Amino acid sequence: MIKKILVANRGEIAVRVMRSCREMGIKSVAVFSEVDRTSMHVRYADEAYCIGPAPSNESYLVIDNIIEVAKKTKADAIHPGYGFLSENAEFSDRCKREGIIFIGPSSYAINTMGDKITARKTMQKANVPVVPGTIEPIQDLDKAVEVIMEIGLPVMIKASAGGGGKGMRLVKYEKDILSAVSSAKSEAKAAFGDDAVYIEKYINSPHHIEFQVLADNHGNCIHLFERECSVQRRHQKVIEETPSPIMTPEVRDDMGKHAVAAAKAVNYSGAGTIEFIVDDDLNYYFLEMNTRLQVEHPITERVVSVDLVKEQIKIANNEVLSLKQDELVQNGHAIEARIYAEDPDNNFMPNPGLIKHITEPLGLGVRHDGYVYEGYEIPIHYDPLISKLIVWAPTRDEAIERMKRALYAYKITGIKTSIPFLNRIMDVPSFKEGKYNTHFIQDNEASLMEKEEPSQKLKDIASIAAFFNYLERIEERSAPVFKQANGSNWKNCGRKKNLEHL
Amino acid sequence: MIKKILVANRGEIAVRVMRSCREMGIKSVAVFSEVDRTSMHVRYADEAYCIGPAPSNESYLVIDNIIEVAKKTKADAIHPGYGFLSENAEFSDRCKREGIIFIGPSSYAINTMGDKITARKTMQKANVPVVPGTIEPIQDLDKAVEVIMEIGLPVMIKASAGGGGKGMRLVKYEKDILSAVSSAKSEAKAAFGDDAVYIEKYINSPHHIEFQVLADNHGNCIHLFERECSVQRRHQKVIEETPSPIMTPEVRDDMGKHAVAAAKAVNYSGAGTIEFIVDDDLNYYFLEMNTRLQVEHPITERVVSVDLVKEQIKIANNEVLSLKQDELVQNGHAIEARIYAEDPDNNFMPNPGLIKHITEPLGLGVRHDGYVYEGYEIPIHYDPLISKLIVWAPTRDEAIERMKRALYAYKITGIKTSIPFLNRIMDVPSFKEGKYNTHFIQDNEASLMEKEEPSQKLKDIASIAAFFNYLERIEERSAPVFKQANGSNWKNCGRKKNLEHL
Amino acid sequence: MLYDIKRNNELSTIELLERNKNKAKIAVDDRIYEVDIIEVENGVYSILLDGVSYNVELIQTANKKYSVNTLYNSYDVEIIDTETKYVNSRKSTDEDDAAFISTPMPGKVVKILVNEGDVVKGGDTIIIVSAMKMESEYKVNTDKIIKKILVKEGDTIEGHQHLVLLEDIENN
Amino acid sequence: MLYDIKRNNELSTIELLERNKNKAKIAVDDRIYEVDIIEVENGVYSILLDGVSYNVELIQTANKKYSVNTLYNSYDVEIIDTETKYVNSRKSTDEDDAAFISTPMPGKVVKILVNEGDVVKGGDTIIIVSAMKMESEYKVNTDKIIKKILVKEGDTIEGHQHLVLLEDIENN
Repeated sequence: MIKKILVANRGEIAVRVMRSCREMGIKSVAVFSEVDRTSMHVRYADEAYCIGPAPSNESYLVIDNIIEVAKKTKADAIHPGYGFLSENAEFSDRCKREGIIFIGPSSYAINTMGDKITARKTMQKANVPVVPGTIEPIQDLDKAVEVIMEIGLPVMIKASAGGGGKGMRLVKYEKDILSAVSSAKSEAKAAFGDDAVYIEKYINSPHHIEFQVLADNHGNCIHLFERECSVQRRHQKVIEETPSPIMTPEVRDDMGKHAVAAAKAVNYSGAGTIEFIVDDDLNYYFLEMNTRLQVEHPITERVVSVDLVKEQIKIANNEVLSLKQDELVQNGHAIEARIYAEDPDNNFMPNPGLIKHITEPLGLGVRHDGYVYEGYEIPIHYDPLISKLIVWAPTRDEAIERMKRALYAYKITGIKTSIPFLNRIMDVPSFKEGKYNTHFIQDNEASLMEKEEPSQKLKDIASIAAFFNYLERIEERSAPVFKQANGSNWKNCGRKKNLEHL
Repeated sequence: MIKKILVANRGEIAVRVMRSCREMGIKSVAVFSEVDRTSMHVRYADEAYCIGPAPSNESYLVIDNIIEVAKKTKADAIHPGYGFLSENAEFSDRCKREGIIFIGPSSYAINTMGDKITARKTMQKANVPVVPGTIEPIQDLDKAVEVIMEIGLPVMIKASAGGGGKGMRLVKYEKDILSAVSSAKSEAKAAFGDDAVYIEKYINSPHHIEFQVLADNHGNCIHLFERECSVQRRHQKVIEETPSPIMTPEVRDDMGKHAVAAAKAVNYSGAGTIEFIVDDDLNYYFLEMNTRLQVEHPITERVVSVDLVKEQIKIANNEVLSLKQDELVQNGHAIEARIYAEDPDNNFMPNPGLIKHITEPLGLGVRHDGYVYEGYEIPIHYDPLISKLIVWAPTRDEAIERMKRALYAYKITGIKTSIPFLNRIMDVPSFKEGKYNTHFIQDNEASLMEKEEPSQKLKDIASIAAFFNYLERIEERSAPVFKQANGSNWKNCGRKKNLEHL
Repeated sequence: MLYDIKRNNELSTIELLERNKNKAKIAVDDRIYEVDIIEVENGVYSILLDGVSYNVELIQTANKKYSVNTLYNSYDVEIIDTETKYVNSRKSTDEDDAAFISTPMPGKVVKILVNEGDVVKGGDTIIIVSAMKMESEYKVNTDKIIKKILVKEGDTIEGHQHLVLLEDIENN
Repeated sequence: MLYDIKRNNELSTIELLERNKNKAKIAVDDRIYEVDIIEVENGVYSILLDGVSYNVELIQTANKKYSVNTLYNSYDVEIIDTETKYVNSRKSTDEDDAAFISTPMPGKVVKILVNEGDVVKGGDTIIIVSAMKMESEYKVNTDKIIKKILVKEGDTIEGHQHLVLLEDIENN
């Protein structure tokens, strides 16, 4: 039985994992970099240990340091969250060797799904549809032209070891094939030390739809339906929802079976996600598998009524899955919006800094998974995700209205965030109609970037507030009395008073 | 179509109603007393108007002032929330006369259900079981003895116009009957100006279970299952949950039908609650009807997947109920804990004051309906309810664990709250087993009031924190530099710096 | 420097032995603690002691006096430095016999049942205060003389405000 | 007293005409507003104007300078009092020609691609700064001389910190 879990992560996901630990009566151990001493996961955990300097390759990615803390604290298991070491096969293996349960799949599953060509081959063998193209690395440039013309243009050249758009080329014309393949190979070599590339048919107006799967160590594997993740900016997901507005019950059923087949093909254990690329006619193809918890897992939790972290822990505990495929249903509609510390008006420049004030949205149908607090300084070293806002309603239309209401009430000052941008997405007609694909943000750039010119009155109100504050400060200087009347300024004044009387 | 709603209330319920308005695209108008200028409902509303001084009988209860604001702002409708004017028949009538929609039932329904003897008679005629006893006021003292001995001791003497335990007497022995009836009558006369009392059989180990109903203006009436409200302290509900742990499907079905019959008997329109008293053998009796939204409505919303305020507004809009009885199901388990500004260690003394710091619980399965914020001063004039914590989980056990996790993370400083007391309730065996009745708090007073002696280490940590703060203040005084490092103290220092440089 | 510290009327000594930024070695009586302590929010400290994570909230109730909340407990802590000792030594004779009626919370004076100069008996109700729709009666435990009434009916009062000054009967 | 106020480079006058606690009559240019304005949280104002409820958040970015957020918009507002006018009149000749490269957000200097004294062309990248796993290149728009480099590679920088001092070529 797992009694203590080390969470090898930070930010909202570390806190989220610890919440489920607490509900299960499991102690949690936080690890933190030097710059993260004040981070919420350190405050929330039962125990916390520093594992190195701020850069993640000197702390959150140092396997030895994490294992050392796990042994010192006698943690039974390690939860890697997402990112960092979550898809690191060596870490999975190392945990096993040290007798610590890794809450995630075996190194075999991670490796097989981590190499795209191997994954494509494995899927093809398991009869899971893959995007038409090659399943062996391209060796011969002349052969490449032949193969590509057989598949039919346009195609994508992709690095086998790839990710993040590196070593990737879209080819529309025959004349560009040779140069595209060579440049993709050399970029792949530079980025991943491996120049293997393969070819995939390019899907027009693609939708990104993924299926959540859960598999135990006893041969049981189920899917928990889909998540629609097509609202992306530069391959970064912005909004996710479930159910997908373009899905039909028949296709859902088919895709779910293929997702389960994909997981079974690598003897998967734990929670994982099968990503599919889907065209407008609902033809779908395996894209890749994420062998970890996803950022967007809460929308599935809400609609399917399941706590995915608890399921992960139970599976790691060697328990038999208690969820049965034919008992699972999707209830209502959930949408997640990712709140990033970035400036949408300034090319989405990251915007770390000090949180001066925060008002979190509350009430019916709103879940908020975050980790920042007033007075917290978001460090410059990590991912800009501040929090995730998840809303639920019986219908998609109502969920959109609820998301707008929650975004309206969500206020963070001190840094710029993506909140205004997210709000504008909710107003775009093609989003409201559920008719969008991965080109959505690009196609709607004009309206997403447009800001309404505020009225003269609103502009003057901004000036009046600043002016009033200026006047009150002058007043305070000339008569520094302790304002008790309505509680504003209590922090300043309390402290000021103390300093005077000390 | 309702386009603008005046919310004739304050606190968490005013904000909660306005949230649903916002999701429906309906403008909200707040009214506030002089002491409530900084209250959240004023900040959240689209418009806000002052209606008088702090005491509620000079502001929130003054019908003329509220109607005046409604007319000035051209509000189509008024939502009364709970408390204040929500069960005031005169207010319902006045709205109708003024051509403003009252979001609640007619004065007929309010009056019929407001007088307990009339309600008992009406229920009996509608074949809804009432507690055995008299349905006419007791006139003759000698007759009273006869009737009581017929019903069988023990009995309760209750004031017809009563409420809040006034004019109420428990009689266990025949010799006490005469004095109990006379004293109940004189207390009723003093409290309500009406000495009518009636007799009810006293139910041993009673459970308080209520049914939510919704009725439209077209003759449709449904129930949304039960809420178990037996955890009470001095007739004040503390914890509510749904489903009730003692309920069976058969009894639920029967009680639901009787709840609908009760509502139909007064031509009910809108959201209402039928309260039943239930004994250990699941015999149940009509107790009273609350002709308004209840404090604890969110647990029903969560388990039945419905927004009750939106349903109220749609009914007021003369729409036909879209919910169908046979399509409604209860999904999972929800628990609500009421967070009061009161000191559980000091006889639950009310504890208004300045909120110095607040950390709200977040994450999976947690809903939080509140209205206070950092720097807000809770006024002394109104109800001590700060917020409601509502958790949901697939099972009751998991919901209890989740509530404990949420209470653990919920921190308010500056005032005392009921949070530690609520946490102890979750640990009482009879609560965990779901075996409790309205005597629960009384029966478990010892363990609910007991505080574990903290370890020497924990006590020293408290001293160390205070000492460290003292040392830092001395340091600051001798070297008042602007700490930038980790963001703590930014508020003080920012302001301090400004004062110096101004 | 060694300080005295009072926690819920329990007296200890406390001393900072070493400090390097947020790492400190502190002795409470003869118990030595090596803590990692940092103020993360205003008045909220995160403390790591032997790896265990504690969250402590402070409210300063007066100069050098704190109300301290740990997870499930609340303490009154006072730092007694030389200045405090000096002040205490001077005022002790002066105010020791003074006794006031006060309320722990803000509210409104509903009714005052006594007049200045009245002799009241133990158990007598002196004043009724309401807050949040609840009325509380404040009584004396033993026989007293009402020396001075400092508020009037209808007044809004702060928590811990002196309402009525009492005097022991033996003193007269 | 009449003040100048600058909102996103737009200049207005502003004057407090009357005030009674949180009720104020304020003129912005020739527009008169009767507002009910109160600071509800630190830096957060609730304003009622003709019954409409507005929430405005202020961050003081410098003395007499604010970043002001209304629901969907953000403004830079500066109060120009006589002191500011005087200071401005004195320093205007001094710093006008100075141009610095700086970033809007905190981060870390990854690479500096120039040396002091270099002549660079419009479009050339001068410095690369990373924050939150994203690298941003900072370029010059027109030909410049690198007068002084104020940071080195690996340095952690604040937002708006001066990184590189540039000089126009015509000036030499």
